[in-house]
Amino acid sequence: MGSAALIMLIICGLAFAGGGIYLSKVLAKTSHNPVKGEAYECGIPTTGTSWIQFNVGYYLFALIFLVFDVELVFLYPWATAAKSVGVVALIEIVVFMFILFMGLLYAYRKGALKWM
Amino acid sequence: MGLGSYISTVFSSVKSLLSGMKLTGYYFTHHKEIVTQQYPENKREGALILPERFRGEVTMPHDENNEHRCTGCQSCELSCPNGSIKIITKQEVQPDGKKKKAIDTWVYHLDMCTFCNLCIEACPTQAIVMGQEFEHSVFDKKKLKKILNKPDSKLKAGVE
Amino acid sequence: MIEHNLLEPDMITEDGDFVINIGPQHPSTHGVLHLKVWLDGETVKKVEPHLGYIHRSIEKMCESLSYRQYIFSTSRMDYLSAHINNQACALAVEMGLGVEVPDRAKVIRTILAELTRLASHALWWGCMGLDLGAVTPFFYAFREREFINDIMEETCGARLTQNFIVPGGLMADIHPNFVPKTKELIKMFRANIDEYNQLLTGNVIFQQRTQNVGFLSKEAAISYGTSGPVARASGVSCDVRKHYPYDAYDRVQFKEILGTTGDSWERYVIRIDEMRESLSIIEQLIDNIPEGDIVAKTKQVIKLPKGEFYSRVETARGELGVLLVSDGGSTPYRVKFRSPNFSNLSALGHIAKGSKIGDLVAMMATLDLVIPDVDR
Amino acid sequence: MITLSEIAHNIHVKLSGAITNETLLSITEMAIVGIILLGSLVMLSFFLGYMERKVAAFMQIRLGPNRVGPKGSLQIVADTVKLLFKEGLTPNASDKFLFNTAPYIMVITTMLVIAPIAYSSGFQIWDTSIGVLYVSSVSSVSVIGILMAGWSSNNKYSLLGAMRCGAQIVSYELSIGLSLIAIVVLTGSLRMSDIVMSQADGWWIFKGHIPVLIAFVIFIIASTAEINRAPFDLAEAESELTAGFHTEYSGMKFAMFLLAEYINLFIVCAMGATLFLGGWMPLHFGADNAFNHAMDYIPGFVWFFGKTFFLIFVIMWFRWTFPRLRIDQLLNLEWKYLLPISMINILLVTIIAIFGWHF
Amino acid sequence: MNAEELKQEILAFHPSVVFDEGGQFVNANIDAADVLTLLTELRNRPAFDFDYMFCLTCVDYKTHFTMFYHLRSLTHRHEMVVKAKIADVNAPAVDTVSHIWRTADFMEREVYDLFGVKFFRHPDLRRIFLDENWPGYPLRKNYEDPNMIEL
Repeated sequence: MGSAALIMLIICGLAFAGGGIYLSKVLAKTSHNPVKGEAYECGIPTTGTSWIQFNVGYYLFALIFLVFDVELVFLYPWATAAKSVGVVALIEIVVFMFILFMGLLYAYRKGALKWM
Repeated sequence: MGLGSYISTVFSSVKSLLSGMKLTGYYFTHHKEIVTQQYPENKREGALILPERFRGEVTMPHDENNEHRCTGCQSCELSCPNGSIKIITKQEVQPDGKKKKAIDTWVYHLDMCTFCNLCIEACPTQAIVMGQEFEHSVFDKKKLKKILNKPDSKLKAGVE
Repeated sequence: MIEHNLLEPDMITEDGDFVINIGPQHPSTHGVLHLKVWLDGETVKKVEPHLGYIHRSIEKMCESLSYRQYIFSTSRMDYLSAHINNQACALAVEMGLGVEVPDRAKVIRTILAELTRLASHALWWGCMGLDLGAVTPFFYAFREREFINDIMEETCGARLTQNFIVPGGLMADIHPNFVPKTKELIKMFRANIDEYNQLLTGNVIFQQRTQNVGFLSKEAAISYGTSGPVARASGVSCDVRKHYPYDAYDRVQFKEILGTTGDSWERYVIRIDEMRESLSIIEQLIDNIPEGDIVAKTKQVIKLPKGEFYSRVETARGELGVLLVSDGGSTPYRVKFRSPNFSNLSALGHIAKGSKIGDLVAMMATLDLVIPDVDR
Repeated sequence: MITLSEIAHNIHVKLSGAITNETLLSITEMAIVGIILLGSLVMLSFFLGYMERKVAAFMQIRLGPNRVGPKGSLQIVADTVKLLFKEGLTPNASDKFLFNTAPYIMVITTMLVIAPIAYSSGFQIWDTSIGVLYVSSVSSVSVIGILMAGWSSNNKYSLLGAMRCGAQIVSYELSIGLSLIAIVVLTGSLRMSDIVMSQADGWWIFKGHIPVLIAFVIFIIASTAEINRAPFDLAEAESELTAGFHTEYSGMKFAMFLLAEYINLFIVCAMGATLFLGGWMPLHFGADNAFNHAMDYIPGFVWFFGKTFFLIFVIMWFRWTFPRLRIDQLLNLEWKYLLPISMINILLVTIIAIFGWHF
Repeated sequence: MNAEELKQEILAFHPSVVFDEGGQFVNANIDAADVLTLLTELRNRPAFDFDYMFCLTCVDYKTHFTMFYHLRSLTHRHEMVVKAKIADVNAPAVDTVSHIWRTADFMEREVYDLFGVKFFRHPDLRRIFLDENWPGYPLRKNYEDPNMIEL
């Protein structure tokens, strides 16, 4: 049932987006003009390409996220079992959260969370 | 940052956000405050009242005998900052045989007019007034060149 | 020799930098300002304004217009302070002629000028919200602005470019509805400034966005020749209405609001406070409009004596100066408009350095630029 | 009382009478579901578009669309038709493959997240046992679509927008995850229907004390950020980046982004309604009483959509009130406020859950 | 400082300055070659302290150009105008003051753009409004617009 539903949804999405875009292609009047293909930069021709080495600020967040997100995945199975396991689960999560929190604090102190 | 100030920051921030939402929420529920005017409809229904001084365009009133008050003195043409008025005059033979200057065409370039009211101020005979029309958009620019004196109109007697 | 070098050493810009053009067709430049911005990630390294997209050479045009006519071409400079621009031009001509404007005209001019300032500040407040991503303030601000425009329309005959001033006075007397409507406006506007504060000024996001960004020190504000709320936010006392009173400003009481830090927030707050001051000025004058003529007698063709005449007024954005150079003829020999926006804009490169791209937009909003006035 | 699950069941019975082949039957059913789903999604995004414009208008003391159709309700249809007739441009310098693929990714990921949402009792496309995890993982794929769109455009605004979006979405993912986990701890199941059933005697927001309330607030804030809506619309901040990551998109491709945005809005609100406000469960107070019986007469899907649209309205309310945050403040809010608070909040929720202190 | 004191003080260290009779402000006439030294003194001497330049412009008198510097002191609240005469009509040039008053940067660029007056040692002397290749300088009296259409 599950995989069939997913396949159905993917097909739905494909059909919808594809259909819409195709229909627009058929219906819309097209005209050719070299200016149309230019990138929009407020009416000024762009200087150079946009594909350049970019400030690392954005990526740092992605890296920290990766660490935290992996931890988050561990939390899901714990969460489902927490109620039945009882106090042990509480102790476990306190330890786990403490380590995570220290990690966050470390990142904060190191300035990784500071936007540059 | 102490824990106390941390918490108070959070609370005061939330409070300020909520007070803004209160205002938008008030307007969301109070529809009588709506200020939108329904433009073409309100004109049709007569709700769109323009003040009498509104400067829409230069017009030249003609009375029922098709007479206007323009003597062709060209004061307005001189006073116009943009040269949107051109007056073409002609010599007219009066009944007593004298020749007199009179207007042939009073050309008004609406596309150059800035509605500054200087021509009206300058006119010694009050021959032109500002009209209330404001829907001036046309598809052809040539239509914005208007001739204000009506065909075969005459100067009103007694206007000097 | 003291070098008044206020700029921190230029951040090094390299070939490989991320250069982005903000404007001329950009939602937040309010017209056709073109800023070339060098970016490092999100941080602005350098801003270079490119001007002239609506340069119309009004100064050259004025050389061929008579003294009556040239007043009206200036409505199109700072179109949000059209009435005040007209006032400045008329003052220069009156100064040259040595004409004394009747009291009634002076008071009405002043009231109209303050109404213009209110309308301009209201629009600025709306756009300020818009630039910071809050769309709703714009509509609230337009509610008041439209009301002022209605008053203007009734009396002057036009909503935006009023053209109500002639050398020596006014074109016509006020409309009978003018006084009651203005009183109504004062009441309504006072209440709505509280709404402004509730919606935007008190908002924590807004405060965070504007506080501690876009610093303009007092020295820099003076050196860059900024004026109006921009300079006053940095603590420069430069209100023309206070220091060189014209028309009826010498007979009203009002505060010149000065800031201290000169950041975006200060520039914002000062304009909000200025709205209240404008309301109080109008309140003082509206009941005391003297009776009398509305225009002093002048010749149909005005000729100014040879010389230079410099008049200045406080527009909504700062000091507007009109330098009339006359050679004795019926048209000005040379007209120079000292536009407040031009000088204020020149400071943008200084204050925007090192800020985020989002703050750049906020700074432009607090400078309250009107590009036609920059380009002229 | 007619319920949606009964209707679905009747269709199933009718179809099994007509088609005997098992595979064919399930394919036919899937096709029907797909068509209904597409139709309702389009209707939904139309409605949300209309709702947004009306809400905005009333908050801004104006009337909003009122020309096309009764009270302007067909305005959005007219706009779609207009977009349909617009030429879809592709910049010359762009990476054409990625540029054209991005709208598909956006739409497909959005479609996929729809699967486990429970609209009514027993009316669900896929009642998977990992429902919550599934939603939180699949919805994060949409960031790839945005990054693709922004990067491939070869436009500086788009690139900045996409990069901002990347940093923003991945950050807020954490808070969303943690606030979801708070509910999972209380119910002990990731399955959507279990979570709804666990709220039969009261919604979590009422019986979970303050920690759940905090989790709920964090969820609303973080999900507003997750779907790039104001005040967190930095990826498309129109006053800074003109249109951000979809600057170069036009016509139908642009419409796909718009559609995805609205459906995402629906999905996060549906999730919020399911987890915190009891999904399709009616409002119950205490044990057996008249009030509860009266509430039972309102069908489940009305409850579900009522709650969802209430949350949607709240998020729209945010948009039309607040100014936008700056990128560093946005990340500060997450890493300095939301994340630590929700981490501590998890501990509180655990204590409540383990000692059974909830109602 | 009132107008007379101002004149005396300036004459004390710069005897070549000629003052206009009457007028709204104190008008100091000086040759363009000496203007930088005068303006520097006006800015730096604490007695003058002209820290605010509120207007800088140029006028084309056909036989010569005149630079107008409108100065104000925010501390002493006095004002004056310095007029620098540029005799060379064909290649007008004057020293820049943009290092003294930052606002002069843009204003001088404007004058350069519209009058063609060159400013020595200006950090970034480019046209500000018009296109780099624009023929002529529009605010000069002898300028004729090649694109002018008589309406």
